[in-house]
Amino acid sequence: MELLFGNQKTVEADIPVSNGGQLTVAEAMAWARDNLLTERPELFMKGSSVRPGVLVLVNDTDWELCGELEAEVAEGDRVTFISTLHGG
Amino acid sequence: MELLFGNQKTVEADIPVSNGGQLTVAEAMAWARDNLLTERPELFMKGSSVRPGVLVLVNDTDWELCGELEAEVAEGDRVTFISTLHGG
Amino acid sequence: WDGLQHGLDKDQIARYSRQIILHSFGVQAQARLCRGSVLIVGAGGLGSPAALYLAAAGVGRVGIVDRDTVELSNIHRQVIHKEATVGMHKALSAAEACRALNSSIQVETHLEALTPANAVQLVRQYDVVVDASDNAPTRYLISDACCAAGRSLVSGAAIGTDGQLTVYCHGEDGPCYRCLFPEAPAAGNCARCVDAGVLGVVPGVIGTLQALEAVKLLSGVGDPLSRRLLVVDCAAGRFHSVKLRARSPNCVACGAAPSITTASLPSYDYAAFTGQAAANDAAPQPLQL
Amino acid sequence: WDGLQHGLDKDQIARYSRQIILHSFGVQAQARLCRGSVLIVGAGGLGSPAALYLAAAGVGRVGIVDRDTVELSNIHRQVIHKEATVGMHKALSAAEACRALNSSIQVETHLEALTPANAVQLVRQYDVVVDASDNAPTRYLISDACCAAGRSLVSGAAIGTDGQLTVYCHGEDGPCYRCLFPEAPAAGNCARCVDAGVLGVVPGVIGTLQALEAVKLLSGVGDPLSRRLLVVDCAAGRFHSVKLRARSPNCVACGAAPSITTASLPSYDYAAFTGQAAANDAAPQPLQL
Ligand SMILES: [Zn+2]
Ligand SMILES: [Zn+2]
Repeated sequence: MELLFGNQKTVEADIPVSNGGQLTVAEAMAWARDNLLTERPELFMKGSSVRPGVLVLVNDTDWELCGELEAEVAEGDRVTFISTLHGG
Repeated sequence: MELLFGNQKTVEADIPVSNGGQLTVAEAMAWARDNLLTERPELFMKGSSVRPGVLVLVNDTDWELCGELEAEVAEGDRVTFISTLHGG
Repeated sequence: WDGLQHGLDKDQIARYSRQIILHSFGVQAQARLCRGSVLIVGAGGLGSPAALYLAAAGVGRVGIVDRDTVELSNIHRQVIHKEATVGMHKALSAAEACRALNSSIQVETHLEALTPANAVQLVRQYDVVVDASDNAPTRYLISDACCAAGRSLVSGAAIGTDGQLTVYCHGEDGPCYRCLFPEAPAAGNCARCVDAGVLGVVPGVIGTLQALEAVKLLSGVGDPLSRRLLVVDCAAGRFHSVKLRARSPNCVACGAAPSITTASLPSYDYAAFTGQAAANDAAPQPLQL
Repeated sequence: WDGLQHGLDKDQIARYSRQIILHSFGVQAQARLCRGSVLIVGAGGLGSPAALYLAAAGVGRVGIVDRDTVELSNIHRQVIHKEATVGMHKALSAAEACRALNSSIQVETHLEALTPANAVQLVRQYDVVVDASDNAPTRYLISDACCAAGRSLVSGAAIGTDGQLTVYCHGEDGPCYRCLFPEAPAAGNCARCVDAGVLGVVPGVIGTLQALEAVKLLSGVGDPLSRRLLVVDCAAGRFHSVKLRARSPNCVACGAAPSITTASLPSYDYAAFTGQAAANDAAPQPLQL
């Protein structure tokens, strides 16, 4: 995953929020794709969501438990993208 | 270590603070010894400090980096006692 | 002698004494281990330490599935094999090492690959399954077979200097692999150790942890990593555990109305679903520098 | 052939190819590993996986120290040994397994215990030291010898279902064991696996992680666990890493004016300091249930 983000495993970002409201994971991802990605976007996203094989976490919790794309993220929250591994 | 605390690995406690001031690690330890310990206190403390072989942490950091006995702990802070292991 | 009805003989008590005297383990837990069985799919980087430690711990019956033969380039990480077994069938080489460690257990070898045709009936013969395989179609196959047969699955993976570990299909609410990844990743996103490389100790760490999880499941001691994924970055020395979703009611393998069942699984096309074959048939090119 | 001056021959390139092709590792890192040396003190629960993985990875010279012989009750966790080597000297049994895995490296055995008389000159012969011992006086001895000889120390420990791991004596500010524990714990607070019990896979996890740390130190790849302690609760499946203090200027072993030096260490009384002997000479009672 880090190959897509300039070989950095962690990126801290201040994402501008439109409408003065809360930022959703969907918006955070779109922002990351447009502003941080240094490689091919299709290896990160598929449409407006994450591509198959990537698990999205909000603060170490599966996003499925937080509302997925609509989960709200605030100051200090961590969004993590983990590729499922197959090797052995 | 947990054998000394009724076989519990984690104990959440509200420690009353004297003088309305901050609580130090020394005070937290004395309180734990007097209120939580179910076994022999000399296996936990030696005098007013922790007995040899125990590493004290404040929020996952060696207390030596935080002021040791005088380190101040507040609401939500975690104080952990880890016995050094020798087995192999 | 067997006043406590644990069923262990004197040799077993002697062999496993250091686990038996452990207060949180004990003789009943050891007896459960000795009565239990585990199927290890893959005798490679993950399967090597998993098989060694499960045989050593006294699991009563250990099954090993692998269709490949031992190569010299395996040995930097596949420590159950040795130079003398290069060219030998991996499952046989692994079984030999397990029996040398513990002649009191049963070790069964399965020399053909796990396929849709044989998976469910093979998995049914064991209590717990360890996914120590190395490719995406096999991982989906193992997960589906465990759902169909009702077996808990200890799934580990390693590549480069990264590893992952979790227990699927466990208890009332444990998800399966498809619950997390209902759509297979594109083939280009499924790197294999033989192509991308792997630091030998990394599958060593994950495989040993897989043995630990299988011991917990079989003995009933400790909390298995169900609904938790352990993510390991060996280069940085970082381990973190993430909380996972519950089983999905809509899952095609383990939901309320699964379409992948004992009856339908044999005709499921895993190669088409993942866009890749299970076996990496082309032998890797010798490395030229 | 050796245009890049890495010094590896064709067999080595073939053997270690999966590590060499790993982008973050590469041929120079492998060459450093092949030129390096490690001393493993203890061929037991921790030393077993550590020795296997370090030999497999291609460390050029591996030294193994152990004075004990293999017993049946060891094998549930000491997977480098086997039933056929029960009664054999542990260091020799371990060396045999290492050579069977990798005949291209040098394996040296030291059949006497590590003592104040021999520790510093033994440690000096290797680049990195792995503490895979099982008692407090030996752990203080190893740490002091590493301070005196200027060697980094990969220290692991395991008992019951718990484990710990860190790298001492590393770099400019890495603490030694005494920096953390200047006063030895009372003997009653230093449990041994032979008395308190241990689940076999637990030292397996820690020992494999010790091999990982040694590989990082020798190859220069990754971040070693210096000034960080990894605490592992295998029963709960919890791993957490804690930040440790820096080297203490007042430390009697590694501070600005150490009183324990190459000259004075041979006469230091570790038994008196810890209140216990290194060797657990009384053979444990056979387990009666
Ligand atoms: Zn499912
Ligand atoms: Zn020191």
